[in-house]
Amino acid sequence: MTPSDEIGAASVPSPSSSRPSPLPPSGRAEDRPGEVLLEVDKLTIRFGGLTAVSGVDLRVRAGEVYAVIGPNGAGKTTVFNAITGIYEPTEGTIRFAGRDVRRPWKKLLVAAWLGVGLAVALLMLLFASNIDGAWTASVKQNFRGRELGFDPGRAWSDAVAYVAARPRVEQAGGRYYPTTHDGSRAFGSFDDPFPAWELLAALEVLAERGSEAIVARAGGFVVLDRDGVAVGRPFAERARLDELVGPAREAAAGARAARLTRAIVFTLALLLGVGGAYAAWRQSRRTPAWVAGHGIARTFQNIRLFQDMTVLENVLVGMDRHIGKTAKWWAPHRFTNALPPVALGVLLVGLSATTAELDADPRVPTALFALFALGLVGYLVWTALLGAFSRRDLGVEAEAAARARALLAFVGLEDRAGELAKNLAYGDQRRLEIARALGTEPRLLLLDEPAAGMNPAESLSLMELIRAIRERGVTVLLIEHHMRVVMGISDRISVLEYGRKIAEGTPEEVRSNPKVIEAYLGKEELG
Amino acid sequence: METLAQQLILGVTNGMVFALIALGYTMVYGILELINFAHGDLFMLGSFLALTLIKVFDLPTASSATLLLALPTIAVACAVFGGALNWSVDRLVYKPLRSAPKLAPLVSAIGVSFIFQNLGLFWGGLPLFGSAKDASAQKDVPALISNVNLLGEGAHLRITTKDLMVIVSSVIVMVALYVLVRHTRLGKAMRATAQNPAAARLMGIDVDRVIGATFVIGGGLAGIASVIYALYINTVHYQAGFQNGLYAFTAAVLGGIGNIPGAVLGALVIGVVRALCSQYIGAQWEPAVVFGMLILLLVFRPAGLLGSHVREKV
Amino acid sequence: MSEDKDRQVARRGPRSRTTTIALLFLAVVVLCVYPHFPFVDRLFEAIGHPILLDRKLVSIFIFGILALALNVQVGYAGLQQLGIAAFFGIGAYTTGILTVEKYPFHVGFWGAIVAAPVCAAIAGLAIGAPTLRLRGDYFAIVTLGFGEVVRTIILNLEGITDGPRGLNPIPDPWLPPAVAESSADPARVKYLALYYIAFVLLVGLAIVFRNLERTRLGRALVALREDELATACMGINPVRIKLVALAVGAGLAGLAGALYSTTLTTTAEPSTYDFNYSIMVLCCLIIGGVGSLRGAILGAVVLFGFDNIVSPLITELLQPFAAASSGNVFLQFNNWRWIIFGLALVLMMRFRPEGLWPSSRMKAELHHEDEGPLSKVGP
Amino acid sequence: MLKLEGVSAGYGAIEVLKKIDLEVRAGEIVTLIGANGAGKTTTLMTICGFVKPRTGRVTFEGRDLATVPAHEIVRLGLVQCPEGRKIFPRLTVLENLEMGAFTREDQLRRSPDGKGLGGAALRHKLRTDLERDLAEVFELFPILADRRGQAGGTLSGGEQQMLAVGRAMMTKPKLLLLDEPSLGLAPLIVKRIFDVIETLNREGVTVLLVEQNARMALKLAHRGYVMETGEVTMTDEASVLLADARVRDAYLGE
Repeated sequence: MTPSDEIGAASVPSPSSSRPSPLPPSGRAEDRPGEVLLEVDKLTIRFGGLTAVSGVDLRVRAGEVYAVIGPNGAGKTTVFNAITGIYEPTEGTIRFAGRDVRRPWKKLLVAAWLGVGLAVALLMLLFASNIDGAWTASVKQNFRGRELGFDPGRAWSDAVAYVAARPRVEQAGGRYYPTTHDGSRAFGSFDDPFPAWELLAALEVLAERGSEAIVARAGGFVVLDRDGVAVGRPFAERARLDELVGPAREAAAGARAARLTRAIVFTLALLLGVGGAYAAWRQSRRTPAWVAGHGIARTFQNIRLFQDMTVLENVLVGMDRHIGKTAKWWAPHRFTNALPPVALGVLLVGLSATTAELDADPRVPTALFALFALGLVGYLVWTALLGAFSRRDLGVEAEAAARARALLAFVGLEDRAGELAKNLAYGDQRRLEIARALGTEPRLLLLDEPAAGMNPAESLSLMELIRAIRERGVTVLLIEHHMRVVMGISDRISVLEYGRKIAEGTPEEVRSNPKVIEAYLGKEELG
Repeated sequence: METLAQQLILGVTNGMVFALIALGYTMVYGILELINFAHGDLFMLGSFLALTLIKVFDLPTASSATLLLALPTIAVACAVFGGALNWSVDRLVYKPLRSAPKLAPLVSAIGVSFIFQNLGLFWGGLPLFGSAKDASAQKDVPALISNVNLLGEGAHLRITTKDLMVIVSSVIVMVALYVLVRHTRLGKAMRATAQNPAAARLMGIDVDRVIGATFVIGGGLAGIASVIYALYINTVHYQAGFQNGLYAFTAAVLGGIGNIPGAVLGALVIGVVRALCSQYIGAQWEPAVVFGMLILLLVFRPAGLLGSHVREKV
Repeated sequence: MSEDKDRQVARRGPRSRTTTIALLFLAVVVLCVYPHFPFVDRLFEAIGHPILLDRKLVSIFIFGILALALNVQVGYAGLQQLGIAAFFGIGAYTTGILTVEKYPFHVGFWGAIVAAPVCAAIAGLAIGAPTLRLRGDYFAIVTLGFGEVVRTIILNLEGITDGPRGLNPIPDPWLPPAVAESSADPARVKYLALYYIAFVLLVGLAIVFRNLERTRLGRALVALREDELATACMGINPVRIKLVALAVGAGLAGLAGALYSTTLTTTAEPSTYDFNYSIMVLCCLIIGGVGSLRGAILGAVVLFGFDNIVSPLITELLQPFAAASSGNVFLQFNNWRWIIFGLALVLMMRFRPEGLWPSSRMKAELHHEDEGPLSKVGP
Repeated sequence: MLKLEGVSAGYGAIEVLKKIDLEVRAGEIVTLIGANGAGKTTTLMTICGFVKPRTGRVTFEGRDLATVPAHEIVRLGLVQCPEGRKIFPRLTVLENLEMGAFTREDQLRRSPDGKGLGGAALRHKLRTDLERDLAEVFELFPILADRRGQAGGTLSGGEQQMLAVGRAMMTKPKLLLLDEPSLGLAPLIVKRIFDVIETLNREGVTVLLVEQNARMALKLAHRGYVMETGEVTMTDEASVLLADARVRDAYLGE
């Protein structure tokens, strides 16, 4: 076995002290150095019974490199996860650039849950009141064929009556049959809908009040309430009235029970709907995407690149949000691009439609409307998807690609752009991950053990890179174990142990802090 | 009130049968994270075997003493059949896909499910069951266990010998399974494999054998369940595996998939909900109610009733 | 982008690329004129076994649209969706309710073709919004359950859906008179109209999706499939993207449902839209290649072609034997159908998991075996 | 004791190891250092039978491991303590450790001591052996004794690493393969783990150590191998390597 002469020389990338910073300015408001950028206050995170982080405070100032060190399992990555919105803190707040790192409450959203809740509740209400029956009562009963037409107003009131379990009158063959709300039982048949209808309603009122119905003669037979006030219209035959009272009262009681169930179902469903929507929203109040969109980017302890995408594509995914801002789907050029095909379609449809005899075919207006709608949908699809290939959009993409290449050059990967991420060497993957994070144009960059698995030479060039990043005006917060890296580049350091912060200060202060030495560093390592 | 109690009894009995099937789902999922869609159909094939054995040995005419001997024998035969079949399927179909993306074994399982269903159809076409034209028809299982009410014929509540048979035999099987998983070396190996197969292998555990054993046990449970089911419901149909498998799987998810007590709890819940639904809402709404409940539960408790939420390590 | 092109060329070689494009173009041209020159049908008629390919092509197109719809959800967004038939059914029944004579709406085919996707998409959003955060398998079960719920509801709301009878007759599409009067045979006009509508929709959707794959949305989708959390940390909202994919897929399935019911002139019985149907569509994707446009369409052609053309043909050819042995269950080809499907799936997964005609990207994603033994079996 | 001759191995189309030669003699601590991605972990995986060599031979105590399945290799006394602390998160510390003794029963049955023993006597012997070894582990890692009832997943990173080492000890290895035991640990704990490795070695366990922290590893080891992109590029006494200028440049950072 012959020792190679190239050890080190081959595997160590050339130091990049003379690396230019070719990136255009990020376009964000420049952070004033020294101003507190990230404020973590009494952060506590528990998983089940286990407290991973308890009462940690961090103040990261703009323009500095801040390191968090501590033994594994001390909760460092958990703090990162809380900052980037992956975990919801059990207690404590995280403020970034003066605002809470969570999606604000919005009136619109409150209205949206209520809407969702109401929709769920209505649906359940329909089911509880037999959606089939409601359909029959409102649509089927009120549609008597093309010639006789459909009365939407009547259908609506019938549907409401059905859901509210009010008695109904059905008609067949010119006669009227008052029935219970679900149509399960009819009471006699009448030439005139009113007496029977009102009788049932009256009985129901009485049943609800718990008062006696008295049948008395007053220019016909009527039902009187306890005070002797007539309810309903006079009724011609006494015998018929007597026959109706008992069953009708039963029906009324049934209707009352049905209404009660429906009210309960409705309320429960409303609660469920609002509750579900609230739960969903609560979960989504702090999402990684939202946090990333507000200027905090990160890398991961065990590199999470998009392995099957190229290096360039990885960075472009990072820049996605910003490409999106320049290439909004409603950008004017999309409209102009979509115009010719849509116009052509409308023209064709219009031509063919005008050849039809409009009066003769009642379906034509519907068809025209539908075609209009189709055109609209088609247009939206066109603008959203096809329009993306207009020359302008290609321009946007090309510009983005150029900026991505500049970023790659910044981390020293410019000649690997077309390579699949998984084929990169380990150290290069770390660099790519940093480039990808920089693509989101962050104000604060979180690096989770960037030097893990790097040899000393690679670590050195990483330190250079981190310095260069800071010079670009990006604040850096990092977790690291390599003391050489930490002590070499950090402005300030926090030490965590068992979820608590045990020390904070400049590298020198931390290095000589007896608590830190005892808990973490040990004595020899400092020599 | 009596109706309610009656439906609860019915629900628990039904739930017990589902629990046996659900255990097979949940054990395989616990170790491989594979939804073994073919499991329900394995159960169906088991019940065909049970029916075939009953017919071949002409049990309807046998004395009750013979029955007492024959039925456990059939149960064992079906368990062996189920275990062997499940094991072979794992060997032939799933094992080569251990390192493939998750969709591959899932789709394979669906494929095996189709094959099993078709085998069930062919099985039903055997001359033993009468005319081959009715291969797809439902097959009646002779009533071997009396349907006598144990509380006396006059009582309002009915608990029959059948119900008792179902509950007692299921509980015995479940206790046996619990002992196996908790207190044997195999059980220990199974738990270790479920938690971390790579580490288990480093401890000298033959992971492939443990997975094989899991399939055998799951298949065996399905085999026993199929006998109990055939004797309880008294019909066998080549599509029965799909519906029941779906309910059993739902039970496993409801309880927290991968969790053995969870599967039993989930199955009982589903059994009871089905029974109550058929009594109070209408039998035709059962699937809607059961799956609606499942969806709601998963929305509010994504890991199921007893499942623990696994946090992704970042 | 030239970068893109270079890579593709490197991967597949320029020759195969042009050949593919030429073949696709040829296929489109042939299909454009096929109803007027149904040469395959003539051929089989001459043999004495008519297969009515021209009629069945409409169904194949519809099935293809359905496969594309599922491809959006399963292939692009990586959702394990096992209930596509539910959205298909919702589309069909929306069409039924909005067009049949017995209900007062009468919006006609063109109205339905807008309304059905909208309804299906709303259903997709309703089921997706609360459940998208679930783990993959759990989402599979939720969609499976949703499919069963929808089927049960359709079946049991007899007052609305006419239960097992299905809603009918669904009227023919309104056509401009110039078109409608082009032939004396109204059935032929309808058939031609539906043929071209379905064909144009299929081709149009294929083009749209092909373009979509290259937009930044396409890129975000790839990233999402690879690592959801990392994608989220790039400021891309995974939930939103998945919801859009779910809604678009559901809407397209609804569109397919509208076309399907119009072709049949009935919504068909509710049990059409069951789990097996969902799985059939999933099979299309798997046979053709999950995430691959051309694969989805190819899968639809292969599967539907087998089921509706080859299988009846073989049955017919076997007729003499089957009749002789009076109902021997093994001799009826139809009884072998599920075994064949099952074996096809199992063998496919074993030997060609990426499908018959995969996209290069998906092929790479499905061959993740090269990662070392400890990474894939961890907890 | 362990010998790799011309071993190549890889995943899929990628060849990670290119004709590696490596030897570990009984009683040694041998360390394998090199940059990330050089193939160190793959080497261990190949030794353990997780990855099958494409060419070449791996022999352990003269026995070719090519046909021996991974779980059987453990029974031969060749145990790996993997990178990233693959412990059982929902088993308690005690159960985790007992899991390490999983193969003990089989080993005892096969060994001359256990040949004649009946069921009860065998179990008794197992129990006493187990308790003795547990006591030994707890002596080395007192913190584990305090946490014996706690689920493995709730331990801190350093404790998990100790648990993993302790678990590997419970298998009674002849040759212990350690994959980056210091990964992501506080310097203090790294030192503790290295002390334990030294103690174990003095008690007769041969150790093959894969380490990022080259300096500490080379200080501890008797011999070292340097790997680079799948090839062994240097091998020598540890002290010689420690003094070598190229090694210093590339891996020690001085």
